[in-house]
Amino acid sequence: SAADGAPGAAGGATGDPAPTGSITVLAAASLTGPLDEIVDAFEARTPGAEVTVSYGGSSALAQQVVAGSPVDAFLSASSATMRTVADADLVEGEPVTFARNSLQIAVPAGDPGGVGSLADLASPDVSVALCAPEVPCGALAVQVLEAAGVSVVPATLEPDVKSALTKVELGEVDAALVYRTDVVAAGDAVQGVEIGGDDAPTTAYEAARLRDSADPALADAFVASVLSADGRSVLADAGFTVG
Amino acid sequence: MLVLVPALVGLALLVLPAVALLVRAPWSTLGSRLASEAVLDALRVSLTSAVLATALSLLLGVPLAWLLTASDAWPRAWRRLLRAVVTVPLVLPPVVGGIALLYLLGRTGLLGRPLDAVFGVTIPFTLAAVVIAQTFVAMPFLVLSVEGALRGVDRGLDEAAASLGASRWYAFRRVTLPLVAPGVAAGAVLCFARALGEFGATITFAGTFPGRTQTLPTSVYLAQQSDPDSAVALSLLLLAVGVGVLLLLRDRWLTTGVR
Amino acid sequence: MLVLVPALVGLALLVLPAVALLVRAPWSTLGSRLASEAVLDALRVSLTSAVLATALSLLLGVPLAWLLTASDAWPRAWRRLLRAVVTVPLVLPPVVGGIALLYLLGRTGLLGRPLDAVFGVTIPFTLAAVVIAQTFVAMPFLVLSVEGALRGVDRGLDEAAASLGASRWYAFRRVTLPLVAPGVAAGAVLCFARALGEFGATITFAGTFPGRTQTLPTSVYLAQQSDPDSAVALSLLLLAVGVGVLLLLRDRWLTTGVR
Amino acid sequence: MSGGGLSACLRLERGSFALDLDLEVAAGEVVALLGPNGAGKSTALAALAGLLPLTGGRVVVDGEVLDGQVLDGRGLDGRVLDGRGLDGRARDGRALPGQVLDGPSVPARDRRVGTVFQDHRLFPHLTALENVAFGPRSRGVPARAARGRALDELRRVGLADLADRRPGALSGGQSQRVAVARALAADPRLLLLDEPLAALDAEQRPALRAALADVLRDVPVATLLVTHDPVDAVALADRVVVLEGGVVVQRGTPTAVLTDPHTPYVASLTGATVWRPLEVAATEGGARALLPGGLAVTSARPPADGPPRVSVPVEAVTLVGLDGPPGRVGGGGPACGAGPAGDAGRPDGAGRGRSGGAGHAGGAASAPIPARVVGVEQRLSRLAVTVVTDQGELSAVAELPLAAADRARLRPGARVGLVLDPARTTIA
Amino acid sequence: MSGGGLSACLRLERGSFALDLDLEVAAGEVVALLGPNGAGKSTALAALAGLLPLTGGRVVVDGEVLDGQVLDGRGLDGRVLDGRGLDGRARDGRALPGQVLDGPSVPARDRRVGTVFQDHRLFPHLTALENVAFGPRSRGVPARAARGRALDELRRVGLADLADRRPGALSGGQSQRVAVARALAADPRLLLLDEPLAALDAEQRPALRAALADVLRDVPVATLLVTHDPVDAVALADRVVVLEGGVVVQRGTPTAVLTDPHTPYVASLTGATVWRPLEVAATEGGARALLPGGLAVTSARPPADGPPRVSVPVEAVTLVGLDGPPGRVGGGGPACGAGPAGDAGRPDGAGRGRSGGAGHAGGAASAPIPARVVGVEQRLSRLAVTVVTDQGELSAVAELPLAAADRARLRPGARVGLVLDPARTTIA
Ligand SMILES: Nc1ncnc2c1ncn2[C@@H]1O[C@H](COP(=O)(O)OP(=O)(O)OP(=O)(O)O)[C@@H](O)[C@H]1O
Ligand SMILES: Nc1ncnc2c1ncn2[C@@H]1O[C@H](COP(=O)(O)OP(=O)(O)OP(=O)(O)O)[C@@H](O)[C@H]1O
Ligand SMILES: [Mg+2]
Ligand SMILES: [Mg+2]
Repeated sequence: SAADGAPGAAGGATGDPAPTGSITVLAAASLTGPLDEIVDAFEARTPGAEVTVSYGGSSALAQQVVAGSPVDAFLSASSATMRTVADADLVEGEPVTFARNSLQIAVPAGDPGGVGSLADLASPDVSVALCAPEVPCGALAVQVLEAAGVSVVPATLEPDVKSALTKVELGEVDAALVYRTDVVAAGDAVQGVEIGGDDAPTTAYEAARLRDSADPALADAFVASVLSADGRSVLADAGFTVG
Repeated sequence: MLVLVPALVGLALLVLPAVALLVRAPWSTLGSRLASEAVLDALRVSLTSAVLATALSLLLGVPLAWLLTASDAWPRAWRRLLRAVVTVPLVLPPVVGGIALLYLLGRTGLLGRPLDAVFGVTIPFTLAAVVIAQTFVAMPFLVLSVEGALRGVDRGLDEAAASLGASRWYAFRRVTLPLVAPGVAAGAVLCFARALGEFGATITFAGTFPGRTQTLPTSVYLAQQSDPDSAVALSLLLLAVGVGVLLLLRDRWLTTGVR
Repeated sequence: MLVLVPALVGLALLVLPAVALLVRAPWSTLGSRLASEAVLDALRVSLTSAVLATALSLLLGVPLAWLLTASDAWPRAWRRLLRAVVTVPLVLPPVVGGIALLYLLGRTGLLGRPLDAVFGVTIPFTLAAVVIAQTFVAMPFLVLSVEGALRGVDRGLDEAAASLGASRWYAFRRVTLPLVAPGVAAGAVLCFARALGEFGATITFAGTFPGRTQTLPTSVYLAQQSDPDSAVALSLLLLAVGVGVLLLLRDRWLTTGVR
Repeated sequence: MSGGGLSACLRLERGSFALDLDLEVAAGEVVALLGPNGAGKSTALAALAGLLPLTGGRVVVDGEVLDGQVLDGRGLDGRVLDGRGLDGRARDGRALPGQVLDGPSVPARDRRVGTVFQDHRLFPHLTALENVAFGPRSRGVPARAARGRALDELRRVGLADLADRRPGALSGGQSQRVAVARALAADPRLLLLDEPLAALDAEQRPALRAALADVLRDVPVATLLVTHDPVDAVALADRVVVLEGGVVVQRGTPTAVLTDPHTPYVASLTGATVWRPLEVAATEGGARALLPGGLAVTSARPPADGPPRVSVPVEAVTLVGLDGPPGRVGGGGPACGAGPAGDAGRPDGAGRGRSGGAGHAGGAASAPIPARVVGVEQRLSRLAVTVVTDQGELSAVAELPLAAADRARLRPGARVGLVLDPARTTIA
Repeated sequence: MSGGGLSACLRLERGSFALDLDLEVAAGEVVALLGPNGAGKSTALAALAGLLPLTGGRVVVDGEVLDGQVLDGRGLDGRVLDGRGLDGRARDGRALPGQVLDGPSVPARDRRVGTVFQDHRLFPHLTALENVAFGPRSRGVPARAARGRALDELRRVGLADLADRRPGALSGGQSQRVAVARALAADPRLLLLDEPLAALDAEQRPALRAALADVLRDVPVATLLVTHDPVDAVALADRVVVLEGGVVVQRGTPTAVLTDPHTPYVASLTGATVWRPLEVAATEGGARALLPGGLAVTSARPPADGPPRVSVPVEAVTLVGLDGPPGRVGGGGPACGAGPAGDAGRPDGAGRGRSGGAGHAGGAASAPIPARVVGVEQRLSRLAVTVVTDQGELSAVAELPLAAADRARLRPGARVGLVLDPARTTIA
């Protein structure tokens, strides 16, 4: 479109304005690391294909889709946000769950608070960061704590899981309930403590191809590659529960 | 009259988004959405922290602006650096500003560690953290406004005050400051407005504890995740408070000072 | 000299967080982290969009500032409203600003729907959207700076120009504008700095498409999700660019205009 | 008057102040508008320049109505105006006699009325040349031609070699001349000068006054000059209009106005004295006036025209001693030389309440009027002595040379006799 | 001089300009610093006020060294200073003679030097009373006492009833008086006035000058007054120091300086003429000077002290006709009355190149010197005629009454003879 003229011209180094072979994907920010890998592999496998991923918070991305973002596929971190898009009748077919994420206790390297289990979080000597209950990781934390019968007075509520993790990394708190994947991504600065219990609540990551896709075939191929065995193995390495 | 075209386009650009927000607002449920304890808490925290941040900015920013004008006598490179440095919080995305504040004042931060070790004081996750974050982000507005106003003051009046035996501080307090009152008021309003709308640095440095550190903008952000209509309702509340303060103060500040 | 204490505390509050950022920066890997294609893309998008947003702000904001000074002759309530309205984007948290822009210019927005239907133009998620989001957030700084400068201009010179037969527009262009050049430059620098650091409205209204709408601040945000050290590195780059521009322009603007 | 020049009846109100001023200035003529603070001089200029609206009257320049009301094609005073620019109805004669029509109010920028402001108001960012070229450029003259014209005007005021200077690098006098050149380059049909010399050092004034006089002499434009300074009026103006409290109190050539002041204000400009008589009577070959306190003075000239007044120029005043040994103290004209002045016939010693007096060349000098000194001020090489009469508490000023005066006798409170020269005293 | 008052040697450089000014002002004395633009007057005041650093010399007020270098307890000129406030070493005598010590440079705020600025610089947000109370408050006087003191000072300048007005609501004259009161309320040991009347209307000046004179008369403080206007100097000052190009060219009482100008600048203040002679010789009972162009003039007085000069006050100048029929045109003192002036002995008609001349009361008037009129300006009721001699192109000014002069003869270019009165001409 006319408004795209400037960036198209300026972006000549990375993309070529071939009418097909180029798709745009909106993806939850927590997928950043593994999805970049999947995209690289997909592009290597599919000559001429060009995948641009725009990461962000799931709900913000959903709003963008509803507001008309020219997108081919959407990878959401929760079924609720995918629902917003589906309700707007923008999804082709049914969204597919391609991965799950569960919570872990993240503690700073060396575990200064001596946190060994979920129950330890109830101790008044342990400062805990939780996500605010309005956001998915917070809602999940509420479920987990309720299921375990542990009542925690958090030192802080955080707007998203990364903020909570940052507080652990910097040692501001002794522990936080975050996603497993975040603990994996954070590397050595953070240790994970398993919550235990196989029936612990999880969140579902859903993928969907969008109805207005300019290149439905390529978009479908990309979604398929996320669901493929190779895709799942990358996601599993990053800490996601797949299968 | 051709000038009117860009002026009105500019005005439209600034106003129409807010109008769109109004149009989309869930008017029928607005009352019930806003009449909750949580919203009142957030409003209270927002107003308290913005007022405190403005006060702190006045306390620290007015002397700093004065230092900036006094820096005219310094070597040029120093002067330029000082000015640029004051503007740093403008360039830094607020979230990064929040991280920087954690690096500085967090429990393991540059100053935070000794503070914690010696006094047992931890700043993050408190109202103080909200105020500091807002001050960090909003104070440059005040400083730049006041500096501009200070530059406009007749130096001759300073000389006159000195010839009457006034110390620099007495002259500043009794002559310069009253004369720049409109500029200070303007800066304070900008600073307050910016503090009221502050989100990124606050949420990073202070978290979003309801009733303690959760401000209206963080409420908006959280509501967006779960209930977009509530987010719009809260945004409208924020807008109403902000515009109300601007309307209230604007006129005062325009008539403060001489005559 | 007692004034120095708050001035220096204020300075410390503005500078030390950046210092803490510098201290914590991953210096050993800084080069490799910043020397990637993606970072260069983000830098390019950031600079392009901030320059365009500044230019757009000048184009629309200077006439708007003029309108604000001209509004002195209007009824008081109108005048106050106009001023408050111009300051609205300051109070609105940027994310809400982004949502408001979507409501206005999105595919289903107030203006976006007819734009899409009639011209097939969709603005969101393009560089244009980045520029608009940054302009929305940054223009008020320019408008307020320029308005202040305009108020400082001797009205007598306008009368003199009129007595020589100059139209209002000719007088504005040839007399007023050159005289407020320093104020305009100051406003443009503030506006540029704010546009460069803009995050919330941009990410909401324009998304984060690498090479198209992903700016440095959005890169910082994304890097934070996967690689906090890279986020710090990117923040430093942003800081360097911002301070560099401030250093460069500051001196020019202070020496522009009459002597 | 229609055709070239200005014809204006200015009526307007500003708070409690009302201006009522009729003015005619022919093309090429310079009229000085003189008056005390708050008289309405600046108000009048602003109205003429189109910066203040009239509440009545009109402004006509070169036959074009710039402002105000017109009755049936005539001015409010009934004179027929050249119709150019008039409201159509008035020209068609369709308006009923007696009907007041709103005339056009031409905005300042279209009036072609040039103003030289008291503070010059040069554009600080433009060179002298660019300042002067501003008017032509505003009217669409191409850059090259405008610069040529500007250079001509700068040459006329003798500043062609400073064309490239910014106003900041010009002295007060130079910037004033640039302001004149700038106003003239815009081809005004009426030139207004608001106290053009007031901002200058006393020392610079004479030279700049002379330079301005040279320029104005050659300008074929109606020029109105506002000034506080009678010296400006004398040096620059063909005629003087004196405004006090919004109304005209005196008109005439500068010399006529200054040598026969009608009001105390005008008198103060030359240090002369004007008294308001209670009663005026013609005598043979002269006049006689009764003043407050029963004081009577005579003039060797018949009663003059104009408002009732006793006007006593400085030269008409002599002081004689009353306190010490009788003798002359000093005084105005006749005594001011060092040569053998004609003092023989002067009355010596005291004499109260008498009017008329001993013979004197050119008229009978009055008997000394008892008075006391209330102030002495040096005016360059002369002394100005202010005295107050015992009767009626009238104050008068005498001037005498520094060297010729017995200064000890002139300390405030000293008693003196005031002798008036009837030959120089005007009674009206 | 030590003790009360000011004793200063100001040496400083500003770019290519160098100031070298020695000043003594006793307590209670008013000294006027007179000089043309750029002479260094404001620079001197700034140095005294502590706003500009000296490069040499010193400032001593009431015996305290405020600034500058002191040698071994003496001033640079070798005079012994009162040691108060001196550098300790100097008082101890430990410094070697000839060693220059850096004296203290007291900052402006601690000098107790009051300044009345030309533009008054009243604090616009404070009332007149608060302005005047500012100085006492600055020095820690309690609010109540400071207000009392301020009211006293306002009373002294006659403005007690305007105590509550803001500066914006004061007229120029009133605000000037408030500025004086404000300076005095700070108990200065030295009062500096920078052109206190320059910003006022010509009309307001006399009254304000008189009011200021009243105030200054009673102030027991050394006062230095910068002015362009000789009238100010005469009315306000006990002594005058004339500065030109940074150096003193003349000192003396106002009358002495103005009646015997040493330089053309000083002469121009009274409209008089000063010529630089090539050669001066004493004659019996008089003096004779040779001027450029071979022109010779005589004086009835012996050569005076001071720099070589021929100074010709306005009263000494008479003009006679050369072109038309022989006859007197007009002139200075002796001819200025209307009485039977002693014109009989005056030379009539033309005569070129002759020196000396016919007899005249009080001395032998010169023969008319051929000259031409180059400018005529009216000064109130008089005409100032500027002429240039044929020989040597010397210019001179004659003054004559408006009525007495044949104005047609005085158009620029008219040929006249210039007659000088040796009795009034000073040769030195
Ligand atoms: N803006 C105003 N509003 C109301 N009255 C005004 C205003 N400006 C001037 N006046 C009044 O109008 C009268 C005439 O003022 P004006 O400035 O014309 O006098 P002026 O003759 O120019 O005096 P000056 O010699 O002091 O310049 C004064 O009495 C003044 O009080
Ligand atoms: N800031 C400056 N830098 C360099 N030279 C200066 C400065 N200010 C003044 N001068 C020079 O110092 C000299 C004396 O200036 P000063 O202002 O003292 O003169 P003045 O006697 O007060 O003149 P005026 O009557 O015009 O006020 C002038 O030659 C001027 O060029
Ligand atoms: Mg006026
Ligand atoms: Mg000066």
